Amino acid sequence: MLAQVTDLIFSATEEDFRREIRDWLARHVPRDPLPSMDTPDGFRAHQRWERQLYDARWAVVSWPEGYGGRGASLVEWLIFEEEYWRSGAPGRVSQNGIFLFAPAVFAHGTEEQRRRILPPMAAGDEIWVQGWSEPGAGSDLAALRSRAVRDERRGGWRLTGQKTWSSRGTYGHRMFGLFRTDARAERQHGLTYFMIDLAADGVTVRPIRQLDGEPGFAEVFLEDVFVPDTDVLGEPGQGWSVAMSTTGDERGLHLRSPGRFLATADQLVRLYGQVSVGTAAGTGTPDAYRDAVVDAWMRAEAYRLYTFRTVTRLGDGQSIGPESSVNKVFWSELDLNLHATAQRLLGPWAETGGRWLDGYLFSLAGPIYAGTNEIQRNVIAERLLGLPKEPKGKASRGLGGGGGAGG
Amino acid sequence: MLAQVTDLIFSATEEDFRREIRDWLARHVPRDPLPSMDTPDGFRAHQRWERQLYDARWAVVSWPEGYGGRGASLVEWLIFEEEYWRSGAPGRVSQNGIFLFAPAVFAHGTEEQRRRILPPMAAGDEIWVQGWSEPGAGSDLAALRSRAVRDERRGGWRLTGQKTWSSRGTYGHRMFGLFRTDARAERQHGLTYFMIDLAADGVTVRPIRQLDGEPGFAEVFLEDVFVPDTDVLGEPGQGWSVAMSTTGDERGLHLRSPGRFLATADQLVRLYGQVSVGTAAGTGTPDAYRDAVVDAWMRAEAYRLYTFRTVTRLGDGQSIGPESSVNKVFWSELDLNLHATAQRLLGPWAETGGRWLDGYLFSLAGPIYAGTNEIQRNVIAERLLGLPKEPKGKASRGLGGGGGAGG
Amino acid sequence: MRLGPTADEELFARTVRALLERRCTPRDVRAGFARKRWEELAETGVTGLLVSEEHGGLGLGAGALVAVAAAGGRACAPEPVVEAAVAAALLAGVDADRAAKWLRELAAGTAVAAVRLPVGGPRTGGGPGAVPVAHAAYADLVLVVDGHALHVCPAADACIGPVAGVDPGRGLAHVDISTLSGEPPVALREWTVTRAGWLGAIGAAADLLGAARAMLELTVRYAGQREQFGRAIGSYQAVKHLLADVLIAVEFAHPVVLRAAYSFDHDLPSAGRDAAMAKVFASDAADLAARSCLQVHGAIGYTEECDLVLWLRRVWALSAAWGDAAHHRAAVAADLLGPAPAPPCP
Amino acid sequence: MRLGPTADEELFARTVRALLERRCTPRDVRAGFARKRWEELAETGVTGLLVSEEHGGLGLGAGALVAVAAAGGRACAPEPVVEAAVAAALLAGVDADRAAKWLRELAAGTAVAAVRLPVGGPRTGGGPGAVPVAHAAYADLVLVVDGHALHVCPAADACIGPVAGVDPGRGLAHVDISTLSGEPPVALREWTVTRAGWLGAIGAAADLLGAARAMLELTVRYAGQREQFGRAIGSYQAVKHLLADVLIAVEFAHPVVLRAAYSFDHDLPSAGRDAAMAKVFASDAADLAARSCLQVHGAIGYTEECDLVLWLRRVWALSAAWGDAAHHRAAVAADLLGPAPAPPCP
Repeated sequence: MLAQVTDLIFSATEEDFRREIRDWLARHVPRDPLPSMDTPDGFRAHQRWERQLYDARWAVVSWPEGYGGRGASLVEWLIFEEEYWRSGAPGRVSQNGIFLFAPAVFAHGTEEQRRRILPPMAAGDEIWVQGWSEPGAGSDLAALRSRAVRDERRGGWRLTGQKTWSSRGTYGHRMFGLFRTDARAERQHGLTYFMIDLAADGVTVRPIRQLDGEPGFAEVFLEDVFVPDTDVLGEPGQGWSVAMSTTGDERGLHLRSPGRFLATADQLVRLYGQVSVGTAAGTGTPDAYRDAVVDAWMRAEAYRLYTFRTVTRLGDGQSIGPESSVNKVFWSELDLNLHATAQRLLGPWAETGGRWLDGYLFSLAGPIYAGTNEIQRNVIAERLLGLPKEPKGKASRGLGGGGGAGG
Repeated sequence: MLAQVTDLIFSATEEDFRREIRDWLARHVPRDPLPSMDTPDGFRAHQRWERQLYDARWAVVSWPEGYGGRGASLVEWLIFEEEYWRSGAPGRVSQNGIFLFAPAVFAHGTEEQRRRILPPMAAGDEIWVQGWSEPGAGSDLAALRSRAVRDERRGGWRLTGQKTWSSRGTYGHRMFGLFRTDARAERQHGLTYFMIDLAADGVTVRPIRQLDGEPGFAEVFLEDVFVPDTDVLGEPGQGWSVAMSTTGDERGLHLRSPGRFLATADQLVRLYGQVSVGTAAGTGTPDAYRDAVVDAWMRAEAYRLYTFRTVTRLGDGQSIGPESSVNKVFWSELDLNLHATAQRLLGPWAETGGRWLDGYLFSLAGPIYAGTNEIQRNVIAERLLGLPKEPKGKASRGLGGGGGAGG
Repeated sequence: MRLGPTADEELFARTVRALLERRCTPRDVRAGFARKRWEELAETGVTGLLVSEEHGGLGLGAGALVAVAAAGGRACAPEPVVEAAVAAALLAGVDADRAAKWLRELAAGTAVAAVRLPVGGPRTGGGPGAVPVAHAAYADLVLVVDGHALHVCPAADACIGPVAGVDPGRGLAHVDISTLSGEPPVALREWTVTRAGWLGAIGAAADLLGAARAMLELTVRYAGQREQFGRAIGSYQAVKHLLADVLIAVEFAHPVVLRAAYSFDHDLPSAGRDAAMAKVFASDAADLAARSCLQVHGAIGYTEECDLVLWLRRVWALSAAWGDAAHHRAAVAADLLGPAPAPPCP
Repeated sequence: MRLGPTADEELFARTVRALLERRCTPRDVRAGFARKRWEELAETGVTGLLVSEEHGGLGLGAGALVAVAAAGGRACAPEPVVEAAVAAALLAGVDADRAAKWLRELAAGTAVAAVRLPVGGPRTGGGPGAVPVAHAAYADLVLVVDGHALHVCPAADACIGPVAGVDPGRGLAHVDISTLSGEPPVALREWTVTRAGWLGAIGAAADLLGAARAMLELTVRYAGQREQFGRAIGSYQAVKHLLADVLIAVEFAHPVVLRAAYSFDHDLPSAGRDAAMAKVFASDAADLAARSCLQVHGAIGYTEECDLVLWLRRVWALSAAWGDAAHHRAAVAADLLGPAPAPPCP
């Protein structure tokens, strides 16, 4: 009478896909980790790795074939991610481009722009940098003040202002971001979405050293920088809605696939195995970490299942709106939880560095960037639960700091 | 060169005091627990116990001798409380009177009022009920609307309105509370502090059944109830400042002595001992509760030490202001934590009732009454840390619900 | 790959929800178990969900139970829907006429079953004797599993003594099988007992999530209306964030419960671990919901008069029943990390 | 009964605080350990706090260390004040001229000591070899305790290799005692080693609370200035409650640390448990402070340019050093509840 609730079995095609990527990764993933992508050498090494992925058509599996992808389904993309991170492959130096910016190019770009922009992005030849936050506009992105004035003669715009928390800004090539093109408009009105060559006249990049000591992000100063009309994405004045499709993606399914957390959770379980050997042979200290490890692992599993549920809903024709805030809070706390648990397991060794410490420092940014978790909880309460806004419309959202310090 | 930081040793006098109360309790505490004080029989049994305490001058040790106390120091009071709760003695049916109301009578009452009111309160002959909250005024106490109009002819006031969450209201004798005597004044202005005989004409008491099924609090309806001038505490119109001395005490040191939590913590450790016997002999389930038990116990210890620190500061001539909010949040979460841990230890037995379940249900009210913990955190942030208020002055405090469901 | 209810499932769940919305209002919940409602549930097929079609049931699995139990939790229905499914699973392992009789009665709604399994029970304390059995106070049949022995106890023959509990709707009772005359117990395979425990955990998990959603809805409504300091308390960030965290917990627990049902119905090797995970997430989410919703309600939530109390009591009882979060977390840990380490033996 | 600093104590702490406010600004902290500052600290008596008066020290105890270490944590001073105290406690157990020489040098501020105790170490992992020693990179003397043997290693003789760590101010280094020629190790009483560990835990606890208060102050200031959505972020309830919880944690940890010092100085039977409790509360409070203060700062807190980062790094390192919260919680549990239960031995 009733059909099955669920079918967690992957199809034969999907299993073939999994085998293919797994085999390829087994043969190509560098044995030794690459240096940090926020060092000059590491940046180039990561670019070369992206090129390798691209040449084998693994760089952007979910993109159409014409742009270097495989037209993979969402499920296949999840499989790709699971295998990619499980294999210990390098982080994606191109991620701000391919995950944050490309969706907007697909949705709002002209065919000429797509042809020109997407393949070099996917190949890692051009690394894109986001230009959202400004010193006075972090979580409150609509408060941004960088502006662009029309240059009719040259057929373009002249941009002036300052962007900050631009990940990969130190070594990257091009930046996407919002600028105010209508000086009389306020907040989210009168903004335009631009692409900027960071080598252009008038651009100054000031690296910002992060917690880990590397310049993972930068401030970008623009002084009368010319941008031609061909590098405007969407209609002038419509930048906010173009950008929202991007941030929706940033907070949602794409940037944070479960694969990454599943791989970390498995590594945590392995770490626990190494550590508990010491415990059993040692002084008989009670195993205070057992619950913490199993909880972190279960949360990674739950995130995977939640993603399966989301993919199913998308397949049923539903769309994802403010639900992406639920997602963002969960994965960012999960990531922090996984790494904090590892740090606790490492005890006095934790401070001596290595990839767990690097991961921990990175995970601390999760509840801050792409909209702080405080703001996400406001969105959940107001838009999903329907709780009333705070009295002043303008003041309806919470904690500031700088959003936009993306990966 | 330097004197000692601390001296945690009690003096010989204090040790004598401890021995005296311990001996008395050992001889007098009823072997079987009394029935709930929110049942008619239990109420009377608790009154009789208070009489016994009073006759032996243990009811109100910190009061002056002339009113039935022993003029005990703060340290002696702490010792009394430790011994009292450790002995398993009954809960205090008179607590809203002796802890919440009496401090205001000492501070603002006339000598006639003190002589008339305090001894029968301490003896348990007259049980006092608080009349703070109203249906529209819980956390936001200043929103209260019950009013009193002048009756010059009879020399008093006529009170009309409704009070709610009045603990012991079902069986208690007299109520203290605030009423609006200046109809033109708003919020905390124009209020007067009254004492009301619950047997007077025009008073209707409607018991409210609580979670545990017993009428632990009541609604009190007043319809043109006469109260003579002799039952006004402090000056008419000054009720707010009179009441604040009371709520300061409620949230502060007096109501929640560490003794109560220390006794519960020790019981929790004993419960763990019983339960872990089953575990060790049983299926080898990992001991997930060990950390929870030791954490709860340590928090009770920390509360004791924090109280010692407070007493030391008071002895050094400092006063306690918004610090009492730190106290309130800590003890209410500690109490909940102690009982929730016990419930977890009891597992499938937890639902079958008994004193741990009763204690758990009671502890759930801790973060709500006497000012919700959300409001306390606002106070801590604004008054101790100096963070800015919310833009609208009126809206500077948080979560509502009904405050005032005291003990 | 798909994880979610099918159209048929949705339809069934909607039917049960609609029935309970009509026939199981808060006033009805306060009145406790109702045989009339049990019969109406039987008409929709709920009481025979896992009874084979041969015996008049629907012959479905844990997936269907999840949909129905969530509706029961949402309505706070006192009727033992999960117990009926577990009873069917136990009786299906019994090769005897009396099993067939009870299966038919369960499906027809002419009998109510209560069940005691040795689940969640390494811990002792709380007094002597065994844990009371939920719903036994009004059951026609009590199934008591003792080791591998199944005692099939008609209420008429067993010594059943009602016991007070935090949730009056649970119909707790002590069942003394030592006084039982009548037929001897039936030997069950260990596998049958183990799977019955998983089924109970999955059903209880779904029930808890239904209850958590109901509490959240009630509380959002209250927070939108109740004013303090001149504005609705739901407009304060502290309240918003408390309730947002409840929604997050419930949303993430839901797919975990769906997956456990799938693994159970398909006999996957991970079925036991998945059932344990479901109960961990559902118990934790429901406990958080109970705690936060009471806090937002304030004193009113602490009274008999407020409907919230119905769900609070259900959750307090059910989050520990069928093994609490710690019990099931330990089961996942044993599977994932191996047995807990011990100090070296002397 | 009194629990709190005396007037003398307050005065001493104020002196050290004033010195560090002048000589240990965030810019100074960024420059790392400074021998000049060490000498200035020596003039106030800080470096010889636990050195006997006979050797030129103040002959004080854990109570004084608590006051001084808190000032060090508040200023984020890189100098090894706690290590100096622990070194004095270890060397006091050694009956030899070379101990006296080093004690005098410590008190005079002409020597800096680093210490490695077998504390907090049942867990392995994180790579081969022993944990690097904090402050060894610039110490004149490294004391390495191995079982009951104390290796007194002048930096000139030992093989010391600096190691990168999360907090550059900590001066981590590997110390290889296998290459050590010179004098043989000294046998210590177990009691001396045990007490040295307690003293380190208490000192680190006080330091962590000082650091937590400093972070809280920084963050309150930032939250009062930084505006988003047209108002200071510190006016939002979410921010207020995060920081209120930090204050609560710090306020309650403080008396626990004071008590531990008292128990230590008076050799109370509970001294070990009290020291463990102090480190549990202080590590947890400081970890919470680090987490919440970073969250309130947002991205700016994530950069080298923001002073917050100095304290974040100190706390990340120090909350795990001298035994982390879990290690000490287990110690309290063993004392309070007896040894952890184990499955029956075969």
